[in-house]
Amino acid sequence: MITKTVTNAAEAVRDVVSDSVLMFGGFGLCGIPENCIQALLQKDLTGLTCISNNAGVDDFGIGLMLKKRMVKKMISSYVGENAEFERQLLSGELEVDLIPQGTLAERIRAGGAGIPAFFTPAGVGTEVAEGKEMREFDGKMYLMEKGLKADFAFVKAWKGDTAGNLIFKGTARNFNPMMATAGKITIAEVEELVPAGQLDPNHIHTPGIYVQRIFQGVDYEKRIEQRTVSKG
Amino acid sequence: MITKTVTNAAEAVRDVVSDSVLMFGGFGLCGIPENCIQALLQKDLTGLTCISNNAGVDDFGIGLMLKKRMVKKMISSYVGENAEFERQLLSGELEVDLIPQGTLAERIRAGGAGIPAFFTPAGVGTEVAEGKEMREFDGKMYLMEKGLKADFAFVKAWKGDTAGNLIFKGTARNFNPMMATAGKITIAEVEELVPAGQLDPNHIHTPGIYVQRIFQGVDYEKRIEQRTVSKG
Amino acid sequence: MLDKTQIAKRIAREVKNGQYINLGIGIPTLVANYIPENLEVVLQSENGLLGIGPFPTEDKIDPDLINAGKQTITMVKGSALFNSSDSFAMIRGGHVHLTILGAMEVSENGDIANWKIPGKMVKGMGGAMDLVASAENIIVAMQHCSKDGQSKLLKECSLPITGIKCVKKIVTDLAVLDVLPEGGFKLLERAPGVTVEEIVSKTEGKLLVEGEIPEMVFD
Amino acid sequence: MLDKTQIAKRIAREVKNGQYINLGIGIPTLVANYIPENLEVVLQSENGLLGIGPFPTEDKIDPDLINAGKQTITMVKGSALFNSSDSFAMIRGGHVHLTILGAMEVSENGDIANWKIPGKMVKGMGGAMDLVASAENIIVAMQHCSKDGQSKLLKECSLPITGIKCVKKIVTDLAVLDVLPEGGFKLLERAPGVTVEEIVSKTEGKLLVEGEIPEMVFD
Repeated sequence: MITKTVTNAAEAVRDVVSDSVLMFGGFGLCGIPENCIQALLQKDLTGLTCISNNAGVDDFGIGLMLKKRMVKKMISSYVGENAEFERQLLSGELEVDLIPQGTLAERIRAGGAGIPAFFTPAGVGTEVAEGKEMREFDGKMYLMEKGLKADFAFVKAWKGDTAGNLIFKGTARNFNPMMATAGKITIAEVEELVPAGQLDPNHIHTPGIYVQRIFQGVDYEKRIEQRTVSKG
Repeated sequence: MITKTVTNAAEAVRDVVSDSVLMFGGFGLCGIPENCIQALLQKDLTGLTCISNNAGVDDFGIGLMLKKRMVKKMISSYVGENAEFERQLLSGELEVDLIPQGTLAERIRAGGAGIPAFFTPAGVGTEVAEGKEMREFDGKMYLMEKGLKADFAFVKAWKGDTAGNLIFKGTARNFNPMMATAGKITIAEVEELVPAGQLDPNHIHTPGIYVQRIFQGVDYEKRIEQRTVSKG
Repeated sequence: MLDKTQIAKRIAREVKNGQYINLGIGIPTLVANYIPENLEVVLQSENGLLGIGPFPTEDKIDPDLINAGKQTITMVKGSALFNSSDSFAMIRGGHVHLTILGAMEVSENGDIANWKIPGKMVKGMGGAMDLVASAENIIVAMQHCSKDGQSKLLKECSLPITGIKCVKKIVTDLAVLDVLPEGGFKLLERAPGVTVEEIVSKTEGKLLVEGEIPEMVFD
Repeated sequence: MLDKTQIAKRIAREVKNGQYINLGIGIPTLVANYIPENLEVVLQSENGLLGIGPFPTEDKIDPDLINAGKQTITMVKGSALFNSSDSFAMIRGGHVHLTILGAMEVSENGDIANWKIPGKMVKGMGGAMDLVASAENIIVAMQHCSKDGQSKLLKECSLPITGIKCVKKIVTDLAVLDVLPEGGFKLLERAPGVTVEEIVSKTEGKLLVEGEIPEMVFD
């Protein structure tokens, strides 16, 4: 079995350079690669294109990269939780490509799966359709959307093994598995790293073939955006 | 939770009529819906279109439906194990649409996923490309292929629950999960049916939303096509 | 006039047995509290869950388990988890029967605008464009008028739209209305104390009023 | 002349550390037996497995665990299972580095024919068309000539083709050859006891012979 282990986040992100295209797993702050983001913040990077469903919050997640002006362009579906983001966008400091969430997810899957383009009904008749090819199938209109790849994909899993196999927990799975397939270099951080052979092959969500580097992360904060409780 | 349980295969296939389009999970004889096939054989059906990666063998699986002349058309990727199939095909009794295996898998996924068409490189320059739209993306040629659906999809899983959630075992997974998404009515037979709540939600391969009927199958033969052993 | 809770209660009556349902952020999330207990339905969360349960008690909070509004949640028995592309495959493929979401404007032909106010708000569309392009039945929960009294049920949407010809039913603080396949709002029910005349005066789009319009009753 | 085992042994020398490899039915399957033990490689089976192990002993046979040739197999430590669309996503996306498969004919520009003999054989292409359209490196294991002595390394394939301009290297019973990017076969090695003249006479397509052609050595 091929071994993918690296020591830590700093080693994992060693060759990320300015102007790269990066993907970050996560939905809101749930399932984001906290360790990799911290390691990237230690590097002197600018001009990054970040593909992530959300843009973090002002003081956590990708929000910290925005604050440090590392990001030239965001490709996201929803960025409503981040005031600094909105400021940079309205002032023209930040380019933003807003994409319907299902289209974003499918474009990333397509990128990883060698599918250069596909048709979807999402966005027909809206400004998302501007400049895109439209076509009718069985009486319904669709847009053509293209596959999306990245130089580096950063994903966060619950468990992983030295062969790069990943298992996610709860809704922290979200965009992570597709992004793992779409990075030229995919870097996985996990809460628990085990030797190859300890994970049930039937339970693996991301096969190790997609992961070039894996390490066990530390000090996960797992910040909650909307702490909502019932009285029980 | 919505309950999908039916008593047995006969009840599950009660409304399948002649000239329907059917999908059958399985790769060779591995992971095929044995109970549903047996129940269909008891019905007086003709003119069926069967979508299945293979066509069974002469005396097992879909081969039995071919022998009974229930099938008008097969849509498959590889049918080399079935002599009766080859005879019906060469004599013109059976229509056959042979499709590259990855294209077949992706067309079924697309059918279930509301994607009417996508582009793939498989088959470019071959007779598979005849009559299909070709297009270049980033210097490489691709074919446009369309989504595929069925009136009924028959799938076989290892474990299932009353909500229709399915877990597959080993390589018996194969085409079953995509086909589950592409049937107007999807019928799942499982080796072990448990109450909703007993399967770990993280381990489910096919969410119950795709399954309209589920039952615990009986008397699985699980015939092996190429019994290959090593001396140890 | 209905308050938010009453709008949610009224929408809950539209839910049918055996449905898979996606609830948007805000009032739609409240609908879950009023679905009759004798109905078997499953709530889908587009970030990757079928089978949303109630909010957790303090000791059951799990940061790895949130809904599409980023709220902490629980799972019911028989839940399934999946990734975002599988989630929208489910939505786009028409497997989710009913989508309930909020709107800033709806037009008489069923267009909906709910994702952007040019120059003011740039939050993004999230999953709304996929949902409205895909679900066979879409019910909108909204205020009938803006704070300054302008109708939000329009001939044409003034804001950037989220999807075209997709809304089937609207429940506002004033009324329940169908969007007719041929275009136009059809008034079905009035909120308690609200007259047909008021609804007519506050609906800019074409409004069809036929026969007696019943007043909603709440327990 | 090489026998099937020797063809497999020779191909095994092409395998590089860290590769994910798809082995076709027949001789390619044998290659697994001769990959040097110091290399870390993973074998992919397109029916849904990464990490094919040896054939099982009698007591370990599992009908739910087969390879693409329908043979019973085992899994190595660190294996992963997946469905057919995910498997071909992996193949189509270029994540599998090396594909080794059989052929009935190869042309001098790298076209391959291996799925159909019109009027005679209609087995289907299985996953071969996806594999040859996707892998960055494709090595073919084949006989140099048909049973009646006709060359199978041709100017153009006579049989329906499986994929165009895709084969990079060929190992036959007589020789090892590269397919040049600009077209033509380049002779690299001779089988023991086989002369360059014999290979030239048995190769219909354009053949490039430069300098001394070494004879293969087997332990």
